[in-house]
Formats: sequence, C-alpha cells, structure tokens
Amino acid sequence: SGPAAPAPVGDALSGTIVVYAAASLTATFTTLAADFEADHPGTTVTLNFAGSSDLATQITEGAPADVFATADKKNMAKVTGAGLAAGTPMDFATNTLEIAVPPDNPAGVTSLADLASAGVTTVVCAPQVPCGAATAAVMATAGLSLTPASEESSVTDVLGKITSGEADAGLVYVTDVRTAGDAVLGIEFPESSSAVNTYPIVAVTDGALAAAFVEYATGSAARDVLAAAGFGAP
Amino acid sequence: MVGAALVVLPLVAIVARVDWAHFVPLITSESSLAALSLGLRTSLAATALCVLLGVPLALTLARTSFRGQRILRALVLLPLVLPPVVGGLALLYTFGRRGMLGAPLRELGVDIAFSPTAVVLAQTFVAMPFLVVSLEGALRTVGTRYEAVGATLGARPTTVLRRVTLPLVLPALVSGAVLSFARALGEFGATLTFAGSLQGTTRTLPLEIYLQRETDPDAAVALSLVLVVVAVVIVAVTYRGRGSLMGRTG
Amino acid sequence: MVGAALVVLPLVAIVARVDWAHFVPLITSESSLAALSLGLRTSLAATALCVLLGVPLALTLARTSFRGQRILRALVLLPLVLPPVVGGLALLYTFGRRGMLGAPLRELGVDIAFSPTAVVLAQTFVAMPFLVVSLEGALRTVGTRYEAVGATLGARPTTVLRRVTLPLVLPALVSGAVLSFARALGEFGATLTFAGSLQGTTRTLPLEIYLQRETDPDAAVALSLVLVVVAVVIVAVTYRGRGSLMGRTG
Amino acid sequence: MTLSLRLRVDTRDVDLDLQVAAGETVAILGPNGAGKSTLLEAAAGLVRPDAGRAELDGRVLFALGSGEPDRWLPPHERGISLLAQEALLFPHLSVLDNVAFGPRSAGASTREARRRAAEWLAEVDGSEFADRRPGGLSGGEAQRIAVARALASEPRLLLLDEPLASLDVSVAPALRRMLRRVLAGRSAILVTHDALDAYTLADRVVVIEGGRIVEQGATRQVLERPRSAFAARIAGLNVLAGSRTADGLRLPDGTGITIGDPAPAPLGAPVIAAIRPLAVTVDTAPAGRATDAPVGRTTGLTARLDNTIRGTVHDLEPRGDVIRVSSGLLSADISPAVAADLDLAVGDTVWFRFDGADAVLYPAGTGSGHQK
Amino acid sequence: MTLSLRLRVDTRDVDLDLQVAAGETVAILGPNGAGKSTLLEAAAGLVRPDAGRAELDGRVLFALGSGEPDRWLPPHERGISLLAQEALLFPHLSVLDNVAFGPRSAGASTREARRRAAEWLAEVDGSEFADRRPGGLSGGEAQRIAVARALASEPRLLLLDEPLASLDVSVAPALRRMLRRVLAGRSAILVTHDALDAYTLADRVVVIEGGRIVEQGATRQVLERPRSAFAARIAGLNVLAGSRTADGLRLPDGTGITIGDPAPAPLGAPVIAAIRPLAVTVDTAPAGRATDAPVGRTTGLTARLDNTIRGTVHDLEPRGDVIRVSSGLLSADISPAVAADLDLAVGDTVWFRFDGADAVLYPAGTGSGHQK
Ligand SMILES: Nc1ncnc2c1ncn2[C@@H]1O[C@H](COP(=O)(O)OP(=O)(O)OP(=O)(O)O)[C@@H](O)[C@H]1O
Ligand SMILES: Nc1ncnc2c1ncn2[C@@H]1O[C@H](COP(=O)(O)OP(=O)(O)OP(=O)(O)O)[C@@H](O)[C@H]1O
Ligand SMILES: [Mg+2]
Ligand SMILES: [Mg+2]
Repeated sequence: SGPAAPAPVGDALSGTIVVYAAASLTATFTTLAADFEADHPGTTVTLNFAGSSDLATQITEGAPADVFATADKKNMAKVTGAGLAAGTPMDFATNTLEIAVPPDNPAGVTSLADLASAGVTTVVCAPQVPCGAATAAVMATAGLSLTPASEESSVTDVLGKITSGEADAGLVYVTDVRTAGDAVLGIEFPESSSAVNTYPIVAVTDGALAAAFVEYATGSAARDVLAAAGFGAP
Repeated sequence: MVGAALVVLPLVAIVARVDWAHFVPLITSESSLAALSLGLRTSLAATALCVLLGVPLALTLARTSFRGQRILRALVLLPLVLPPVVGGLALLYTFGRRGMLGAPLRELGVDIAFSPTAVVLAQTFVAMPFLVVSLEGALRTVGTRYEAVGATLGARPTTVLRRVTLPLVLPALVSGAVLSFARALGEFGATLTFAGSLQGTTRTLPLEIYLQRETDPDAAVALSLVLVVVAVVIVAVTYRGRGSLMGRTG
Repeated sequence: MVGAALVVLPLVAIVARVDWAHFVPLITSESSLAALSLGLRTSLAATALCVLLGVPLALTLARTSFRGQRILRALVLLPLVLPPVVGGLALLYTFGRRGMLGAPLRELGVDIAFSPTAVVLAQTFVAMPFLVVSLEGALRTVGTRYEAVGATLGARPTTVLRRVTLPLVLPALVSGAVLSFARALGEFGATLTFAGSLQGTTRTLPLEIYLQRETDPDAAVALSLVLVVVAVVIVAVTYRGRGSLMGRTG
Repeated sequence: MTLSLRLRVDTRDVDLDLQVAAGETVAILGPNGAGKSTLLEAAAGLVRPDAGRAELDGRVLFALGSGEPDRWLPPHERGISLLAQEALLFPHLSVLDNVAFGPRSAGASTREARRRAAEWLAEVDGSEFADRRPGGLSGGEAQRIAVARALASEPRLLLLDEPLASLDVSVAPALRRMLRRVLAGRSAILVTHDALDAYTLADRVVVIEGGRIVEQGATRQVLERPRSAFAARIAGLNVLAGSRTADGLRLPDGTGITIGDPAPAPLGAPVIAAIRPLAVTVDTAPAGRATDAPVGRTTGLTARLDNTIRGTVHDLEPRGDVIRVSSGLLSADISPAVAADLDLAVGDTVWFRFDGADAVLYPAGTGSGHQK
Repeated sequence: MTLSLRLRVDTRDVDLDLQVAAGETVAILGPNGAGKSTLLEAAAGLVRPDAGRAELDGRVLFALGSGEPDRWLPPHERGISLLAQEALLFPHLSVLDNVAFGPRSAGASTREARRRAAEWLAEVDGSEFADRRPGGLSGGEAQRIAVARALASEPRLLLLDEPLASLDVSVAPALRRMLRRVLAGRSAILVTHDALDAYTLADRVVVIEGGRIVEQGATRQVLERPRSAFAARIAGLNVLAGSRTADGLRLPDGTGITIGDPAPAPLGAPVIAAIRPLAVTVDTAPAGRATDAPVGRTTGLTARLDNTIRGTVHDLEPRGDVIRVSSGLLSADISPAVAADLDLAVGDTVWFRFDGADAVLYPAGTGSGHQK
C-alpha cells in the first residue's frame, strides 16, 4: 500500500489513505474512518494502531503513513522534528486521569490520597510513558508520594491489573474507564486537571485526502464521537 | 505432572473466561477472519522459508566444523532471547526503507517494510531457530554412520543428503517445521514493529488480539482461544515427537 | 547461508545503530543493572523449574502411550504459539488474586502477584516447551535399547533413569535447558501482563528495554545489545548441539 | 534355578516350550530367523509374548493368556541377564563402569563394584580397555566387554546370544574356557551357530527351526546322532535316513548300507546312519583303488570301504588340509593329493565310499531325550 | 583393478602397507583390535589416516603427508564398497530398496535398480524379506541383506568385514559359495576370523597383529606353513620352531624332532615344523602303547610315532568326536575312548607323540611371498 494517490484537482475526493493512530484511539478512529468513508464514497481509510512511540519509530523509519495521530505531543515532536510532517499538528482531543478500581472496590478507595495508603495495592504507568508522566504531575500537585506495586508500560496494562482484581486501584484515562464499561469503576479526582493530555494529529503526506481527514478529525462531527468516548475538547 | 498442570491450568482458566454468547459473532467477524487467514498464509510462507534457509544452516552446524561455529550457533538462537519488539526494530533497521538492505533494495523497486512480505520476514526471523535447533539435534543424534554407508555404495553427497540424511531426520524436520509454524502463527512483537498493523495486509491474529484488548479484553481472550485451537489442531495432527527409527538391527 | 544472513544482518544493523558514547553510562545505570540482575536470577530459577517439571513430562510423552497423549503434547507446546500477552492473561486468571488457584492460595497467605515469583512463573510457562521438545525428541531418538540392557543387568527403573536414560540424553537436556534459559531471559509479554513492572522486583531487562523505547528507541536498542551479548555468551559456552554419542560400536 | 518357559509370539511365528534344569546349560541351535533371539528376549522380559508362561525357581516371570490372571515381571526383577547379539555398551560410561553397572545396580558401593568389574575385565582379557569409552573399541573388543558386563551382574539365569561370534581365534578359546568355568553349576541358555560352543559349554542342545523346537537332547546325543538336517549340518555329519535291515539300513532308493555295530531297532523301522565326511572317500569309478583311504577315521581298524553310494558333485570346497566334495546326499573330505589325482569338477558323477564301522546307526523316532 | 595402500593411523597404532593385484582376493586375519577394520575404513575413505598413500588402478585415493600435495578422494568417488562389521541397513528403506540403493546411486532407474536388487536378494536367499523394514529382521538376516547391498553396488573393489560372522551353518555355505563366484576375477579384501573363509575365498592371506603386518603369502602357504603364532592358531596347527638338524629340527630345550621329508634349509638354520592336532596323540607314560594311534592323519602309512615331547595339560576341551588336549607347546585331538582310558586331568604330565611323516618342515625366515 503506497501513499495516497493525489485526488484529481477540482474533483470529489477519492483514493486511499493510511492513518497511523495511537492504540487508545482504536474504537473512536475506527468509527471516524467509517464515517469519513461514508461521507466521501470512493475513499478508503486504512488504519494502523499501535503505541504512539511505536508509530513514531515506524514513520521515522519510512513507514507509508499519510496521517499520524498520537496520544501525546512528545511522539508527535519526533515526527515533526524529523521533518516528516506535511503540516502543523492540530490538537483534536484531550484526556485526563481517573482512578480506576474493581467494581466492588475492595480497598474502599475514594480519593487520590487513598492510593498512597499502605493497604492499597496500586498500579500506575511508568514515568517514561505519557500516562506515567501525567500520574507524576498529579501526584506532585497533590503533594503525595506513591509506592506502586507496579509501574506499567501502558494504560492497558494498568487497566488489565484492575479488571483482573490483581490491583486495588490504578490511574488510567477517563476514556479507558469508559471503554472498560462494567469491568471497572471510575473515580474522578480534582487534581486530574493539573495533567491534561493532548492528542495532536497531522498529515504526513501532501495529498488532499490526508488533509481532508485531518480536517474531519478535528471537526465537530468527530468531536461528538470523541466526546462519547470520554475525550475532552482541546 | 505438575509440569503439565502448569501449562494446562492456565488454558483451562482462559476457556472458563470465554463469553460463549458473543463468541461466534466475534470470531466470524470480518476483521477476525481476515486476520486469521492472513496469519495462516504468512505463517505457511514463513515456515517454507524456514525450511529452505534452516536446513542448510542446520546441516552446516551439524556436519561441518569451523572456527566461530559456536558463535554462529549462538547467533542463530538469538531470536529466541531477543524481545520480539527489539527483533522488529532490528529488522526495521535492516530491511526498512532506510535500513541497511532496505534502502538499496528500494532503489531497485523492492519495498519490503509494512507489507505482507514484512510479516513473513518477521515470522521467519523469530521462527527459524526452532527448525534449526530441532534439526541440528537430530542430525547429531543420527550420526554419520548411515551417510558413510551411503557414500561407500557410490552415492554422491547430494544423493546421500536426499536419500539418507533427510529421510532419517524427517520426523525431526517435520516437528521443527511444525514448531516454526506455531511460533510464526503466534508472532506478535516483531510484526507490529516491523510490518505495522494494517487490516488485511499486515494485521495477523495476534495483532488483532492486541487491538481487541484495547477495547474489550474479554473479546481478546476469546480470539486468542481461536489461535489456541488452530495451533493445537495443527500440532496434534502433524507432530508426533521424533519417531524411533532405530530398530533392533539398526 | 542466506538463513544465517537473515539472522545475523539484523544484529549487525543493531550494532551499527548503537551510540557508543552513551552506551557505557546507559548499561551501567542503576535501573539497567537492576533489571539485568533480576532477569538473570529469575531466569535461572525458571530454568530450574523447567527441568524439574519438564523432565517427567518429557519422559511421560516419550516413554508411555496413553489416550490423549497427542493432545497433551500439543497443549504442552501451546505457550510457543500463544501470544505472550495472552499467556500472561491466562496466568493471571489462574494464579492471580482472583484466579482459579490464586484465590485459594491467597487464603493460605501465599500472594504471588507483583512478586519475583510471578516473573519466574511467567518465564517457566513460556520456556518449558523448549525443554520438553528437546528432551522428548532425544529420548525417542536414543530409543529404549540401552534401557532394556540396563534392566536385564538388574537395574531398577529409577536406576535405569538415573544411570542410563538421563546420561544418554544429557546433551539434549543441557541444550533444552539453555534454550529455556534464553527464552526466559527474553520473556516479556507474559511477565508484563502477569507480574507487572517494578524496578528491582519484577522489571526484567526486556521490560526495561520496552520502557526505554518509549523515550529513546536508540537507548532501547543499545540495552537490548546487552541482552544479546549475555545470551550469546551463555549459549556459546553451554550449548554444543546434541553430541553424537553413538560411536562405531554403539 | 530351574526355568520353565512356554511362549508364543504370533508376529514372529514363534511357539516354544523349554525347560532348563538347575545348573544346566542349554544350547539353542537353529537357522537365522528361527526365533532364538526371540526366545531369549522373552525370557529376559524385553519381548512380551502373545501368550505363554514362565517360571524361574517357582517364581512366575510371566503368565499371559493362560487362564490365570495375566502377570508380567519387569526385566530388572527377574534376575536374568541377557548378553544380546549386539554389544550395546553404554556409550556414556567407561568400559570399567559398563562392567560395574550390574554390581552397582545390585547395591554394591562404587568401589566394590569397580573392584568386581576389574576382576571380570581381567577374565575376558580386557583390563587394558578399562578407562576407554566403548566408541573406541573394535567389534571383538566390545563383544568381550559385553560378556564381562553380563557376567558381572551375577544373574540367576544367564542368557547368551552368540557370545563368541565376532571373537578371534586367539581369545575365543580363552573366553570359551572362562565361560565353561562360569557356567559350571549355573543355569544358562546359550544361542550359538558353532557346534564347538555346544560341545564345550552345553549339557543339552535344543534345535529350533521356523519358531518350533525340532529336536532336543543331551549335547553328545544330538550332535553325534542328529535327527534334524540342521543338527546334522551343525555337527558336520552326513546323515542317511532309511529303514532297518539285518546288517544296516536301506535307503529310499533301494541302496543297502552295511553298518558295523547296528542299533537295537526292529527290522523295517526308520533309522538314521551318521558318518563324518572325513571318513568318506570319493572315487570316479565304482570299484575302489588302493590309495584312496579316508583321511580321518575314529576307529583304529583298516578301512574296508564296504559301502558305495553314487552321486553328482554339487560343490568342491577347499577346507584347510582337505577338500570337501559334496553331493546332495553326502559330503566327503578328501586330501588335495587325491582330489588332484581324480581331477574332479562340479557336475561329475562320483562314488562315495565308506567303512560301515565308521558310521553310527540309531532309530529315527523320538528316542530318550529326543523329541520331534 | 590393482590397489596399493600404505597408511598410518597414529591414534589406533596402525601402520600398514598392502597391495591387491587385479582380480585378487586378499584375506586379512588378525586378533581383535589388530587394525583390520581400520584398514578397510581407510581404504573406503571413512577414516582419514595421519599419513599414507593409496592408489586404485592408478587413480590416487589419498595421499597424505607423503611429500606430494595432500589429496583425498571422497568415499563415493572411490568405487569401493565396504560391508561393515555392523549391518547398518538404512532403517527408513525397505529391504529391497536398501539393496537397490547402490544401483540407484549409480544412476539406474528405480525399476531397473529394484530388478537388480531383487536378483541380489535372491542370491543371498533373502527374497522373502524384500518388503520388510530392517528393524524387523534377525541378526543373521540383516547381515545377509547387507552382503547383498554391498554386492549390488558392483564396486571396483569390494571390502568385506567379517561378512559371514553371524550366519548360521545352513546359509553360510551357500553364501560362501556365492561369494566365491562373485569374488572370482574381482578385487576384494576380506576380513575374517575363519580359516575356512580364507581357504575358500582368498588367493592371498595377510596376517595383522598390533597394527602391523606380521605375515603374508598365498593362502595355502600361510595356513599350511604358518610362521606367526596367530596364523598357526587360525589354521589350527601346532608349530614347533627350532634349528635345522640332519633329520629334522632341534627345539630350544634340546629335544630333537625327526621329520620325514625335510625342507631344503642349511643345518642350524631356523626352521618351523607344523603338525595337525589330529595327528598327535597323548600318553601318560613316555613309552607308547599299541592302541593310541592318532585319530586323523593325512598320510596313508602306519604311524611310527617316532617323536615324543613332554608337556603339562593346560586344558581339556570336548570338540565333537574328539577331545583336545593342550599344553603350552602342543595340542592333540584324541578320541573320547582314549581320553577316558588315560583319565586325564588339567595339570597332569603327559607325553605328546607324533609321526614325523605327518609334520611339514620349512624355513622360518622370510620365504617367497612371506614377509616378517
Ligand atoms: N522386531 C521385530 N518385529 C517383527 N519381526 C521380527 C522382529 N525381530 C525379528 N523378527 C522376525 O522374527 C523371527 C525370529 O527372529 P529372531 O531374531 O528370534 O531370530 P534368530 O533365531 O535370533 O536369528 P539369527 O540367528 O539371525 O540371530 C525372524 O523371522 C525375524 O524376521
Ligand atoms: N573410533 C576409534 N577411536 C580410537 N580408537 C579406535 C577406534 N576404533 C577402534 N579403535 C582402536 O583401534 C584399534 C584397531 O581397531 P580395529 O577396529 O581396526 O580392529 P579390528 O582388527 O577390526 O578388530 P575386530 O576383530 O575386533 O573387529 C583397536 O585397538 C581399537 O581399540
Ligand atoms: Mg538372533
Ligand atoms: Mg573389526
């Protein structure tokens, strides 16, 4: 699958684009792509989901991406810094942290401070990954110091520990709690506003189709889909 | 039999978790079927490649001796120890568009990365050690006595290889190929990094499972059950352990 | 020798990418050393466990025949094909706090979660098939003729096992253990899912590498080089392929 | 140590019934594929018969398909040591430790076992190989070590499958002597293709053909008065079967044979005459000449050569200091000088002649100890 | 097809030099571990000597450490077929396809190769096994198939390592006859422990001991007038070494022996007298009695028993219709009747007696064709 064939000038959009999107966007971007294809018959949107840093590496190694959407600015900067973006990244969503506990909340967690108490097995993201950085930020704001049972390398892994009951509590994104449905219970906490994670998107190739998709993803229709999944507005 | 329990119990646990009501629609969904069929095809290709490349390698390791042989053997086993993601990076650095071989190849119009070819390559990379290890062991155990007999009967080395050596180690070759196939079928990390995860093109079943896990962990478990069943069936049908060829007068 | 190239070239590519100036500080950093030492210790424990559990299993598969044997063999090989993450999930469902065995164990005061024990368990799960496959193949190839001789000389089955069978397959046992060790050392997915990732407790080198990759892929590559070197050294020193024990008069 | 053994192995078409008395050594003779090794393997517990029953000293070794509940004693509990046709030395043990394996398994300390092993090694003249690996032995060397290993386990019943087959003439006699010493007073079954082994080592001989016992009896009796063609061939004897006449026997073709010292059998009864090829001579004319006396005779008298049988030369075979002339019925060993004199060729018609006094005559039926 | 072979294998202490003329069959005799198999393996290209040179029909098989550049022809290009001491039938092929392997490798079609294989199988009386797997054959059956396989490849030089060792007396003669036919006009080297094989099959005999050739010559010459102790033992002869006297020889201990027909050797020269145990008799007193004539003699005259040698009985061995009485120096085969009469026991002092006319006397030096 090569880069998108440039859309004929002045004609309706057609052709194929490849969208590289962060794994946490799997559900929403699958919907967005379908909607986009419906709006523009004759177009095909192929999706490639992986961790943001995976995708950034692939693109810098020459992967045939037309659009790139990440879950953080750092990985976006890797691509733009390498001069691989065809435009300026646009923020299209935000995400904040929420405390996730098993549905029966065995440790009776109600606030961020509870995560630091001795009897609670807490898992968080490692500081190296975006959700971990956010975790560090809210902890600093709250003036708490955590002794987590594990510092996971992705939100999914944190969530996995909670849905399986392995841990009593963890910090994940609002969207993750939403996706997990009945499997976890989300507990909002005020300090979460101190670490808002922003999702940027950019066209990697010059085609009109790529530009159109970026525009679509940052538009109002997309906003509704994203909001339904728990994403905040940029 | 604690050993068997250690392996079997987790599988039982998985089966117990499956939500059977959603099972059939899930595994017959377009994306699942596409992933399964892609995975089977690439795994077959990778297995063929493993046999093609692995047999000469195993022969070299078992039947010749040269300086650095032990190093070569250790290197061949490396994909076993390398975390698959790093393996994928290594492949990307080699066959990627900007890689050592990828760049010149691209000049020639061959583009490997992020295509089904890349999946096959990634699978071959991780699966080949299985074939080489099985085969080298069998070659050494069988020894060279029958080959010597063949040679004194006037058979050329290629004839000896074809009519004595390979038939003698056939059971090991088959079991090695089956192991390689199974490993290729389950390959995930290197594929994700090197080939990406494009539905229908490079998204094999393990990648599909990984993605499902982002949205619905239970669905991921159910899907992985499909993988398990496919693998068990293939292994049970073809792999019998290495047959004891040595009869009483062997 | 295309086969060898396929394996060796990516390694060369990795080495070529390493930023040597940062290499030494990187690999001697506290977190790297902690991860390496944890990984070595848990891998050794896992290997011991593999031998302990795998030898009886291989003997059962090679020396007895019973209904469902082929199914058992296929099941034993499953961790090879199972994407490690799914393997981790399976372990979680079994030995986790709310797992089939984990819950009763917890009643007894044994808590495996987030401990090095969990790492060992995950590594054993993925590494055991290597030992079983190596050993079963060797047991079948060696055949039962020497065991029969031992029995007619008055040796009890346990004596035959200890003094005939095991010494005869020792090379295969060693190579199987080395393969298991290598696989355990490189194990990533199941550990991550089942044991978590805490520096000094459950974060082995592959997990450290994975994390490093988030911030600096080149550092991750450099770190994986350490893994590669450790594995190559261990494999080259201990693994010689299965020795040809069958002499002329064998 | 008495053994009674009855077994049937259908896939190999073997059906045998054998007794070994206390202290007795039984030699098993028979063509390739007759079932000799199968018999030993079943006794040792390596082959499971389809049906049968075996008892050693009243202890049941196996009882299969014989009415009573099936029983099967595993090999190591039988106290039976089998020296197989292949040496099968443990490749991972030194020669000494191979021999020490039996004593060790019986519970001896390593030192004690090695000491006993060294003794047995010396017995087979193999002390120099003690520290070697079996892979570095020649075929005959390995066979000797295997003999020592089987003996060192001091079994209650010893089974030997062609123990001397690949040994050279310089060690075979010594080893045979050693076996004679060891087997004296021990129960043993010995498979061999060599009449000499049977003569030297066995009290009794059992001849097997096609998986069935065709003949058995005391060694001298079977080998000197063989009834089966195979036993005669092993013993190196000519046998002539016919019916008893007043002074010897009549062959089916009507030829009358005169035997010096006739056996006590009624006239007309089936009898067999056995005669050594060395006591038979050959001529190209029916009437004998003065010079062609037989090369070797066991009787001291001057040969009368009163019997003459016509035949066609099938084969001429140099055998050391004699030439063997064979027809379908008879063989004669004649001296090279006589052979040159007669200028024999395959296809020639010749007359075999021998002295009736050199032959022995005996009933062909099932005599004492013999059975068909 | 002439072979010249010179080789040294240091780890096995073997250093040999051997020629095989066109169409000649050479028998290699020697004790276990002498280096016989090593010689064959080097010729076939399975063992790489430390030094040496071999040529078959002017084509260099190998040249190692001999001044010229090292050369090494791989086994399959040598046109040499080796029938090893172990049958080593390919376990994955049927018996027929095992035999067909050689013709197939030589380029014959499957059908043609199978046809030729079937012929050779019939030659070794193995047609019934054609469709079996080698695993289901008895030891002797496998050996016969291996013979057929080696012959079917129609090699320019055939190497046979104890081909008849595990064969029974009912097939061995037929196979020996077949080999005689096949080896006629073919170059071959045959390792054997059986004098009979050498007599029937070999033109020339080479005796190897401790990795060195100790004796060689025409078969009859070596086996009837052996110089080495081993050759004498294989031939079943007593040899007495001493120095030539006017009417025979004098042993080192001074005993004078009278020989009927003395060899042309100068007085005092080292000579050897050979005599068959059958021509020697035994007495318990120095003066002989009338009854104890030797059991078997090759001369027609009445025995004079003019030679008497004193000895101690080392061993008494029943051997079919005779009993072998051995001392360190001599063996005698006496009839059981005489043995019973004398009531011999190991350790007894006896007098061995024989007729000088039954012995042959010949120079001990390196005679024609013989070499030390
Ligand atoms: N493993 C086997 N499976 C089936 N048949 C076999 C097997 N081994 C031997 N046989 C057959 O059983 C018969 C008896 O074999 P056995 O080995 O007892 O013969 P044997 O008398 O020892 O012969 P030899 O003198 O050649 O050693 C033969 O016809 C042989 O082909
Ligand atoms: N693979 C080997 N490595 C080292 N030494 C060996 C090896 N095989 C045989 N030998 C030694 O080499 C010598 C010659 O062995 P070889 O097999 O040639 O004897 P042989 O004359 O064939 O004896 P046999 O009659 O017992 O078959 C022996 O001393 C033996 O111990
Ligand atoms: Mg046998
Ligand atoms: Mg030999």
